[in-house]
Amino acid sequence: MNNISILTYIAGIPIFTALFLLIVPSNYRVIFRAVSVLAAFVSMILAVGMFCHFNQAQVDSEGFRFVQDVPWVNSLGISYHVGVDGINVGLILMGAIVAFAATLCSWEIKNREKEFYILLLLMSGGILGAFASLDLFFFYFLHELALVPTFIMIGVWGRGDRKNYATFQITLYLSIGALIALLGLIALYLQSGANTFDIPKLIDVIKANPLPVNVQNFIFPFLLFGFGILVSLWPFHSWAPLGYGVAPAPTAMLHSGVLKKFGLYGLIRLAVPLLPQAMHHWMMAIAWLAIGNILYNGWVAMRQRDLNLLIGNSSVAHMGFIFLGIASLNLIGLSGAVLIMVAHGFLAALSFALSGFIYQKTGTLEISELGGLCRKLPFVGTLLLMAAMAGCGLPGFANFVGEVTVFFGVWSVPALHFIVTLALWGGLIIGAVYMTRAIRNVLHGPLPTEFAQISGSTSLWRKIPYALLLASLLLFGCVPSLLTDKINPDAARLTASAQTRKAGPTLMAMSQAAPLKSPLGN
Amino acid sequence: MNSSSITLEIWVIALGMVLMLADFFVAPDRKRYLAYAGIVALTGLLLVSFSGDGVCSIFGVSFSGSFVEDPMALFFKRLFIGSAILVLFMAAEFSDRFASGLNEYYSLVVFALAGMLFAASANDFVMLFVSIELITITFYVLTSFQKNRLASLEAAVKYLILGALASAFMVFGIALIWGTSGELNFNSLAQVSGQFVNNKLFLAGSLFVLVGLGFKIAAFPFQVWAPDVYQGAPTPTTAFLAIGSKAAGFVLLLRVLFVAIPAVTHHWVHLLMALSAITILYGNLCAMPQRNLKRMLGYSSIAHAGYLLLGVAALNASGQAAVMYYLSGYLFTVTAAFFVIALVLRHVPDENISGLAGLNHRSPLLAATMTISMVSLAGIPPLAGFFGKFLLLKAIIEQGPAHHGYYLLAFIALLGVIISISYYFNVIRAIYWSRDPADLSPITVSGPAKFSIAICVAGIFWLGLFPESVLNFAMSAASAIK
Amino acid sequence: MNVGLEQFLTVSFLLFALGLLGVIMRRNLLVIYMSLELMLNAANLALVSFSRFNNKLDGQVVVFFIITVAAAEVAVGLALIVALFRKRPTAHVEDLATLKL
Amino acid sequence: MESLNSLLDGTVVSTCLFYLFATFTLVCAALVVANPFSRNPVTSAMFLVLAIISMAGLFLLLHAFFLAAVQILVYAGAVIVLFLFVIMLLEIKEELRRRINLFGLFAGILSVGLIVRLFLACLHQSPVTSAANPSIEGDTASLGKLLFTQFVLPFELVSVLLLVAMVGVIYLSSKDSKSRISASSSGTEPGVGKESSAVSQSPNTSTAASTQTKH
Repeated sequence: MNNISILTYIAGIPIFTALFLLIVPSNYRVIFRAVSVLAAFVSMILAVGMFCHFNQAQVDSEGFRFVQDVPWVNSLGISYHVGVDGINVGLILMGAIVAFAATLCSWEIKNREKEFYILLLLMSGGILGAFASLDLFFFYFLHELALVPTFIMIGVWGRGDRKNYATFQITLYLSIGALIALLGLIALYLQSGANTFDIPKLIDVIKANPLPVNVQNFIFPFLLFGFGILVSLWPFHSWAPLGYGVAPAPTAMLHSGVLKKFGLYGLIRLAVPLLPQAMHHWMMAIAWLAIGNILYNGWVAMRQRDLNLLIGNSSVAHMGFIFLGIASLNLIGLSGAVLIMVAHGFLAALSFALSGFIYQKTGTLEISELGGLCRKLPFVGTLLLMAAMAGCGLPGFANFVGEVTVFFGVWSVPALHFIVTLALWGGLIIGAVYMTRAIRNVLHGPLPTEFAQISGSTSLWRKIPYALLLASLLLFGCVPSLLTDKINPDAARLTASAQTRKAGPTLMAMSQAAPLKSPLGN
Repeated sequence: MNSSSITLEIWVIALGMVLMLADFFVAPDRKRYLAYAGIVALTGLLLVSFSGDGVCSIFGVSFSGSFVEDPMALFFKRLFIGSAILVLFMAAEFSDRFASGLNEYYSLVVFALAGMLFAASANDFVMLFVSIELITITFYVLTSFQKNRLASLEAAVKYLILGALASAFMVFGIALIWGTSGELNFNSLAQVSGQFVNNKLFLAGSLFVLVGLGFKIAAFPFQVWAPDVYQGAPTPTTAFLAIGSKAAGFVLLLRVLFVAIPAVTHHWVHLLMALSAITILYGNLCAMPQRNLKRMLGYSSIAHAGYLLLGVAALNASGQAAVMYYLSGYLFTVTAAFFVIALVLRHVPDENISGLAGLNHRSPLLAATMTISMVSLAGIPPLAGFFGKFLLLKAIIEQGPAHHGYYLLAFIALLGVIISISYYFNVIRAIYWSRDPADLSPITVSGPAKFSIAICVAGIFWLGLFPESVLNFAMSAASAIK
Repeated sequence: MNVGLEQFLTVSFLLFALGLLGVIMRRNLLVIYMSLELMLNAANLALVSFSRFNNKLDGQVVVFFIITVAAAEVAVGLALIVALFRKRPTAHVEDLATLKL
Repeated sequence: MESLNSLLDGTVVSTCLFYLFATFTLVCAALVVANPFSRNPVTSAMFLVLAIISMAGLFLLLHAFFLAAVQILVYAGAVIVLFLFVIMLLEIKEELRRRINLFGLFAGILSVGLIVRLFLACLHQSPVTSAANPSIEGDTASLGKLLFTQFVLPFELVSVLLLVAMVGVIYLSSKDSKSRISASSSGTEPGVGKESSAVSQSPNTSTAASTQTKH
């Protein structure tokens, strides 16, 4: 039990490499580039190995594998406790892959590279650790460790004239969100009376004696809005497109792809099992806010003139599907939510990486100023086309699997039928409109004369991150069972714990409507 | 028993006298080494205080109940000795900026330390008054020690007037408390204080004592002196003021509120909550536009007093433990910050934040230290400041079910944290990303300075990453005063 | 009519208030300092009268300490004011304006 | 002593004396704070002496003989003399008639009035308890006994405090040579005065220290 878990290596290698880089002089460019890439690579390989070896049959009594539990502060019940189950195993894999891709994409950074690599490694290590953590305190602590570098990276390496405003807004929003969530977490810890920050133990304690409904309803908004702000839940989303618009590509990839999923993961990991009745109580509200995300941000995305803002808004819109999946509170919906989280991680990272590449080549992301790039940059153009197709939810990509699963899950809740219809229209029609428009304007049409000199010939080395991300999207899109097999048992456990203590006849009906196996599993 | 219980204090006072008399035997140009002698002696005392059956581990009261030795006193005594050691390191670096009287400066630091040690053990109002006055009067002199600098003198005079006003209030409060209850000793007062919850004169007296202590910790509305004095005083004095004097205020506040008049404290809980909220907001909002680094830290220290008051207003043992933990983290953090200021802004006339420009080229060590200290002050993991704030918030929310105002208080504290991130980040930005630094000459950092900076940084990380031992100590200290 | 504790305390309160008024209103450092002495003396009077009417001697010991501490404080304070005056010949609080935002 | 006691306890006489001393104290205190005829600090200091002396009279009425003597010795004898000395030394003239800050004045009077009102209300609402027959005598012997038994620790601490005050005063009033600091500190004017290093002050301080701790 107490030998060091592979998860500790996955999260620890980037963090300790970052500390090591502190002592490397800043003119040894090759060294710290190589070391950072190597660290991210090792971390990714370990994550892949971990994913392959994850086996539902070998979990411990609480349903986790690769567990390590070291007491940290006994008097408060804080311990360093990591482990994976079906919910976070995919997220960690996705996080490690995106972190590696982001590190590779960092070649675009030309000034103060040492600081950039240090912050990037801290960010990747922190968020991987947060996903692996099974202790409330470390869960929060490591996320915060990953969050702060984001602000600095956007503030220092951001591009465009709105840099300062965007930095200010993103710092303010995300700090507020994180701190509100912290309040909720502390309240949860205190109300459980268990004197432990250990999540599995907390779940056990609360299963034995559930929190009173009014207490649940009091704590839940803290978690919903705290995490919601972190995930750019409508109407608290305005930081996201703006921030991603100015952020350097690696930061945007890592944040929108991985870090942003923390809030959703927190809701699934904590709110569903610990506050089930409040979850039911707030179900409609979450669903409507999710519709806000899908429709409002889809509409805003249609009107964007800047490619990065468009991607940012569409990424916010995708969050709506995940919220919808969580709100359904049944097995299919929840599995679908986790699937989209993984798929969207790859997709967002790929999109931002590509837009970063285009910016690097052309110096602008104004859609009206671009055009005909497919001829000059065939590789990137193709990838962008595929990313757009994935974003519209075309079959063959992991997003399609996730979105369809979520729709099935939500459809099984009668109260949400209307919302599903809305979401379906929004997701499909609006997405298709803005994506095709962007593709047409950026990749096709006449090539502006100033871009005549652009050469698309990049070394194989630089194509790796894009290829890797696209390959992952296609892999999980064609073989979703890789993920669903792992997710289903744990999602079932979560929904079961939420269903057993539901209140009201409508919810009873819902549980009967929910089949126990995902239709897509196998 | 009586005299043996104050062995530590006697040694500290003796050290102060030795440092003063050493003037005879030490050549003027070697006087700065006296600081190192003082550091060695104080380190010895600190180690003695840790030795199991040493001088400080006999708990109990002595001197007819006016002196108490308990875990809380011990906790604060170690804190004070630690801060004095770091301040002496800083003073040795700062010595070329004093016109004369180096050994007097060192010995006054040690005498102020003696006052703090007695304050940590004060168990009646006479000891409280005398020890707090010893600290305050010593600080008047320490503040004005750069007596050729107008700002230093002005700061001292402002401190003097407001300090004397605060002690007048406190003395009157003591008179009213003693007059109505007839008790000076905290323990005997605790037994009768329950009868006086409705006695208006007694309440007024307790309020006046709070005014006096509020001045020491720079809580709103008694905070007016803090920015001026922080800015004007010599940097080692500012550092000592920021941690030593504030901690002394808090140890007395904890003793008075929770040992002497617990019943009345419950009566004032709304007042404490309001004070804490306003102090946090005031300190943080005023710190934002500041250009002078020391003045900015002065306002931020007001804000930190507000955070610490959260732990007091929580009225529970975990709040008190959080206060102690936070103070120990604050010790390393704020000393590190002032150390960097003392070393870097040596030739910059107005000590502005812009003076830090290009620090990462001039001295990466100092740049990293300042960054770590600012990040810790802002309360970002994994440093000491984060865990301290976490404990304070936890203590506040623990009381939430009893009184919903605590949730509001927690919100305000969070708002303060968010505001504070902006101005701490400003400092970091000035260090790494300012446009065209005027001065890029490398800064050489002497060996002892490196050593003490290393202690501070190690302390910040240690308290952030391995809080267990200090937290346990703080908890046992907090349970001792119940 | 006999003179009791209330009368003495009233005198003490009024004295305290007068001192406070002086601190707030006057602008001369030395006069402010004198007003502060008045406030301390008000506390002394309260302590002595409580001591007399409650038959406890502790209060008078406290007064002894207050007087001693006040004397020390006055010495330091006046030395400070003199040092400041040497730098800038003014005893006005409003002239203490070096330390401003 | 006997005759003094009988004089103080005579009801009519003591009542008259109380009102006399109390009125005198308050009037003098008011003249310290706000003298309509003079804004000269010397006048304030002189009225402070009178207020202190009449307060010593109140102490006598309260049978605090030792404190009455200390009050006159320390305050009238030392503190006020120090004040006058400083005023003369600095040649502080009348307080300049500056524009009176009406708001400040109003706020000051209002807040002070509120505090007095609050106090009197407190006094009215919770009457103070006093022993049936006040019999305590504040004579030197009993005070001394208390001082050296129960309060011996603060007493010793006060000696440290006096030492600190002395060191501080000597340091602050010593004149420095124009030294290297002028370059490194802001707002520095060229140091005035001749060579008189602080080194020579130390013998004084140390002897003073030893006398203080012994005393």
